[in-house]
Amino acid sequence: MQIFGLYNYWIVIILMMIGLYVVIASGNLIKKIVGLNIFQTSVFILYISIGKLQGGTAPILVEGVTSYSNPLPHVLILTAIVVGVATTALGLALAVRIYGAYDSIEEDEIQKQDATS
Amino acid sequence: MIFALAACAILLTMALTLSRGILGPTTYDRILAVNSFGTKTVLIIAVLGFMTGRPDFLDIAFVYALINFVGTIAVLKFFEYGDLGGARSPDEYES
Amino acid sequence: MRHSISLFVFSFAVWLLLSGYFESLLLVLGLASCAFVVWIARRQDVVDHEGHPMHLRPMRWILYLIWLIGEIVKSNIDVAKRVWSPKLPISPTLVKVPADSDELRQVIYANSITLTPGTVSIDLTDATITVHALTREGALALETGEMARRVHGVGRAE
Amino acid sequence: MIRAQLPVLQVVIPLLAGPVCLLLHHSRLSWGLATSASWVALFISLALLDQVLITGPISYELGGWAAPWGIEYRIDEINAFVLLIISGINAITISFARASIEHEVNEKRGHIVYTGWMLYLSGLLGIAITGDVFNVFVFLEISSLSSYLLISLNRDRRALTAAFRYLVMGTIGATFILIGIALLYMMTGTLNMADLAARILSVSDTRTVKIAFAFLTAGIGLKAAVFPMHFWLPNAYAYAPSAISALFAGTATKVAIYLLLRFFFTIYGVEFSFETMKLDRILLPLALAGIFVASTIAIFETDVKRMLGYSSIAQIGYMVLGVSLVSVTGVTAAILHLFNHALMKAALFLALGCVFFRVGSVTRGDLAGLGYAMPWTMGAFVLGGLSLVGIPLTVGFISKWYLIVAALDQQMWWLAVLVLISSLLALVYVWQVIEVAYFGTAGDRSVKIKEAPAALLIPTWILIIANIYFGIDTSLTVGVAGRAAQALLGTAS
Amino acid sequence: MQLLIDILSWITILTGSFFVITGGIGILRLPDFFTRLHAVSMPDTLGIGLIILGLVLQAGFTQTSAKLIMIFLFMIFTGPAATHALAKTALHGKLKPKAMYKQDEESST
Amino acid sequence: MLGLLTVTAIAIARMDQLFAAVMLFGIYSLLSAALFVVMDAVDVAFTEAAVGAGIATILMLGALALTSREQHAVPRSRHWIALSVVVITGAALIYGTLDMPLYADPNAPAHLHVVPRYLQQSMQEIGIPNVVTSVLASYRGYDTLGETVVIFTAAVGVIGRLGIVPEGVVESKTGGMEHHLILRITAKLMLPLILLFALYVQFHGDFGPGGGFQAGVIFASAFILYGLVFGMRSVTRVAPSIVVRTLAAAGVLIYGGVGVISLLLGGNYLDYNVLGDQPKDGQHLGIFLVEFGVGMTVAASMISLFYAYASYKREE
Repeated sequence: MQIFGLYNYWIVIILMMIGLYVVIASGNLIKKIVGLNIFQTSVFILYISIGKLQGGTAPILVEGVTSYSNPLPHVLILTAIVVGVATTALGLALAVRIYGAYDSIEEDEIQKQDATS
Repeated sequence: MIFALAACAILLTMALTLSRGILGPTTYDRILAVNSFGTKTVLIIAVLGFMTGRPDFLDIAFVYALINFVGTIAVLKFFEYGDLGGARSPDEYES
Repeated sequence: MRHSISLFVFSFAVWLLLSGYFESLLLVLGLASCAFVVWIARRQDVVDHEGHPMHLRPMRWILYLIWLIGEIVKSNIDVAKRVWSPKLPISPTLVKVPADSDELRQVIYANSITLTPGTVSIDLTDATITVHALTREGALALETGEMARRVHGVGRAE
Repeated sequence: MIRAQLPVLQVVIPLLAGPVCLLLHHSRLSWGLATSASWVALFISLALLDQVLITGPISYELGGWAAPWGIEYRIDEINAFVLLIISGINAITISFARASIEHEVNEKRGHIVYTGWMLYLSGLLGIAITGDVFNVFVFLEISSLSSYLLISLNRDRRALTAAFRYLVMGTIGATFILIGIALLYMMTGTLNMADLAARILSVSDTRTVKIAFAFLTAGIGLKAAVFPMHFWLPNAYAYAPSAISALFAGTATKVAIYLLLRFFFTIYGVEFSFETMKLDRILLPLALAGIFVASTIAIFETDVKRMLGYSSIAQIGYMVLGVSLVSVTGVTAAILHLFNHALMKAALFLALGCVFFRVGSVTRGDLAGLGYAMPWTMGAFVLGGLSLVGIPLTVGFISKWYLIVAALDQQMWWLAVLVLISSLLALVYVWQVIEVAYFGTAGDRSVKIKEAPAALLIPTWILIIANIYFGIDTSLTVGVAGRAAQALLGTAS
Repeated sequence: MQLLIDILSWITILTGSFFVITGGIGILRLPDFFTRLHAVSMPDTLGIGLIILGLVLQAGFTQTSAKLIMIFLFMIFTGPAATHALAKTALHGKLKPKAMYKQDEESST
Repeated sequence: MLGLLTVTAIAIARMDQLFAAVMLFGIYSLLSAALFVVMDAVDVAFTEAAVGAGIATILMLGALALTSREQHAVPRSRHWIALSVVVITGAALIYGTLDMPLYADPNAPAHLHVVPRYLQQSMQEIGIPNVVTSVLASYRGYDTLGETVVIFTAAVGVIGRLGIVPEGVVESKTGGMEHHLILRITAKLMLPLILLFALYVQFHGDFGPGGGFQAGVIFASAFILYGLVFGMRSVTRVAPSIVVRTLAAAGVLIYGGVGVISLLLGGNYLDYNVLGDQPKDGQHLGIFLVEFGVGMTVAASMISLFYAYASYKREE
């Protein structure tokens, strides 16, 4: 039972780590941003998992329901999603500009160009 | 019960669609897969709403349908013109 | 102007359906929203006979839809059979069918073709629709032009 | 009445000045607005510090909701002090900024710089002032996003890659913090710092809380550029526009260090951080390694801005070193160094900004002969450099002094020696610049270099004078830092 | 009466699910892009239609049903448009349907 | 569903074609949003659908369109570095889970402290059924102000980096897809509906999932659709970029201004109780205004993000 109760979290952790792997390993700037998004989305899932309550329903009050899931993580994640998309937008804009300046969005090529210039 | 069954069916289909999305082989196949996947998501949200006994959250399904449409158009635009706004003229389009 | 008023009424009906609350505040907000939507829609230039087709004849529409649903069910079953059958008996075929001159009717026609499984309209230029059919039979059925006739009946302008 | 509202005004004034700057759509006008907002913020932070010193910690309930339910602003000695550092450095650098930014950033984007600047300022102030961990995250992101923008606005294309790398690292750091907050919330059910500190005691031996600690430390450490998580910093500083480099050097990492202090001491408590987690045994070697490695790299760096960037990493090492000693004197030294380092680094970067304004480059070779061409600028640089090395009568000396005293208190005389040796390294890299500036041959410069305009020199010299003033009259800084350290360690009466 | 409605909705939902799965199988089995389009149109029409019909039967004459029907209409309008646009783009993107050479019986690629 | 997520994530990690990776990310986002519904987070699902699957994917496509589409293979050395970092962090996290309360355990501390008050008293204190909205806009309204500022910052940043649509000189030819008959007519039919839906979401955040943020995104998506189909010139005619930018700033100012007004009326910052005669009325009014500000900023910021990406031209 112990194992089963934590299983959910473990999968989420694996997802987060895949995202992190993509961020670190990938030399392509846009791929890095995609990785960041996966990483962040998985953290969101972690939060929402915290908020889930056995037998609870969505925290919109109606007559006759007494058990609601925890609304606080939802609020936090709403904010975090916005932060995520803001970072994505800015990061991609930078990537586009980098492509304009270097004609490449591969990290190794950019470093090469910086070294020679 | 019946909802759970339907949800399972949809999930299965999602898995099938996903594998098409991963396999490709052409990009159009992938777009098709994503579009179809979006449709399934709309359905599963609707069904899940009934399954959990709070069917009044259909607005979410609506948003999915909408985003699916807009997203697909964006992708197609990207493919046909190579960008989103049309800063470049569509070469040799009306052949 | 006619289109705008009709769009406004239509919007408000949709609002009521969506909202389900009949408090005065929300009704006022609803009216304001609808007015705002109409204003933007007019700015966007989408309020015309294409964007807001109010000249189609409702009875014909319903008859057409019923007929179309029948077609859809039939072809769904047909395609489903083919997909499940181990030999995958398909014979993809391309045909070009002529469409009406009216652009709105072209769209209805093309969409109806796409809605029917087994046939997908893949191009629409110069009032000619290129159709990709899963089977030869499907292509032939389309070429008889029954659907085109019915669409024509629906979309006749006043 | 207004006095009671000061805590929120501290953050909200720059926060709302940002959008207005964008609306003004005019470089000079928005600079004027931003500068006034900055000075107002400085006065508010002075008033707050004064109030805290008299009445003790202030709590302000946002939205009128009581603390763990609503968000609380909580100001005690330490963050009042940090607020003062941020708003002080900011007010001076933004006064410097107009001429420098006009010179370095595309004119059409002038108002965007100040919009970003104001948002950055409010983000930092928001982090420093808040008593709610999630609010920290939100304002951290405001400041980070605007700092990515500010760095990338430089014309140099390397600024883009520097900003991008900072963005990736910063986001990873922020996400780590987010994970840490999630785990803490999971175990305690609250986000308020004071409430967390109280509730964490009962669950402090769970593995989840320990891992949360690790993630928070790593995430904030990344933001603070604690060695070995410093890779983003030198380029980010080097390729930002000059005024912005000075701003960052004086503020960005300071806030992150403050956050570390907050988490180590206020939320987790000394016992957990240093006895259960044995944090000092990790921090001490890291700090030393950071000081020596970064100083050594700085010696070999020819781009003076990058050199100062590496120097910052070394200086952050001193702060961490102070923290890792876990004594009132040690923490006092760390907090003092927050203030002092902000003063000297900002001054140095401003002096470099003057150089860049006239010369257009800050590689070491290009500084040749500037000691005579730009006497005031280089004079400022020399004094700032001496402060960096830690010569008596400068602020740099004061913080090193306390650090050495703290080390000796714990019978770690070898540590004191190491600190002295590291100062020699600093002397080497500062001397290299001075040598070139005063004794190097000017080469074949076609244009005669003039002294920088007064609009740039005055803010620079204000900082230099502050460097010396606070190096002589230490009553204010040491007094506040000491009280803050006592409060953090819980030894206050 | 309630039982009748239940049974009816069960049947519709099950049939709908069947079509949805068929679509999924089809999208995997069919040999090329253009034929796969047909597979997608099955769940897009009858699949959705039947499942939503079943749900409407469950919900009765309520606002929920109204919303369900609106979703259905929205998808019925946008679905073919998106499919058509996709096919058109593919055609212009020099993807040739195998159908040009009729009776091309390759197994799935 | 988690299994599907994992498969998708791995596929993204292995995919060298950037375009495919972005498409798969769209799927990933849709899936996680569906998961949020399962976990009762309807508001979050709403947002994730609109933002992750919608806006983020569109932005990624926009960036791809302006850069290259292929990715270099990951060098072996980096692969190992990344793998070791990931394994260490992952192991640490899994170690950390061992003392966690079980999934959905009703006795977890998170459910026992702080939150009960929201669930039990928000109806009396604030008077709207959607607790998420209560917490978002009132109890933790200040965070939401921060959130609005974040998105505003991003918009400023992207405008600052990619430049702004030069008024009137957008593109040479049509730039849209108007000749695409079916799309044009479908878009014309749908646009008013989408706009109306956005406004509905805006004003019904008190009762159901939704609110200013979601509404803003949907509203923006209507303009994005319009821009995609009818071209940049048309969309900038309907909503000139200077207007959009002004609205983005104005939204933040509305939000902040509500706080300032409550200060002037003698309350704390963002204390809505003082806005009305009755605390509840004040809360209603405050939340309404604040959500309005959020919606405005978000919609305007998203539209200007789209403008920036769609009209960016490389400086030669």
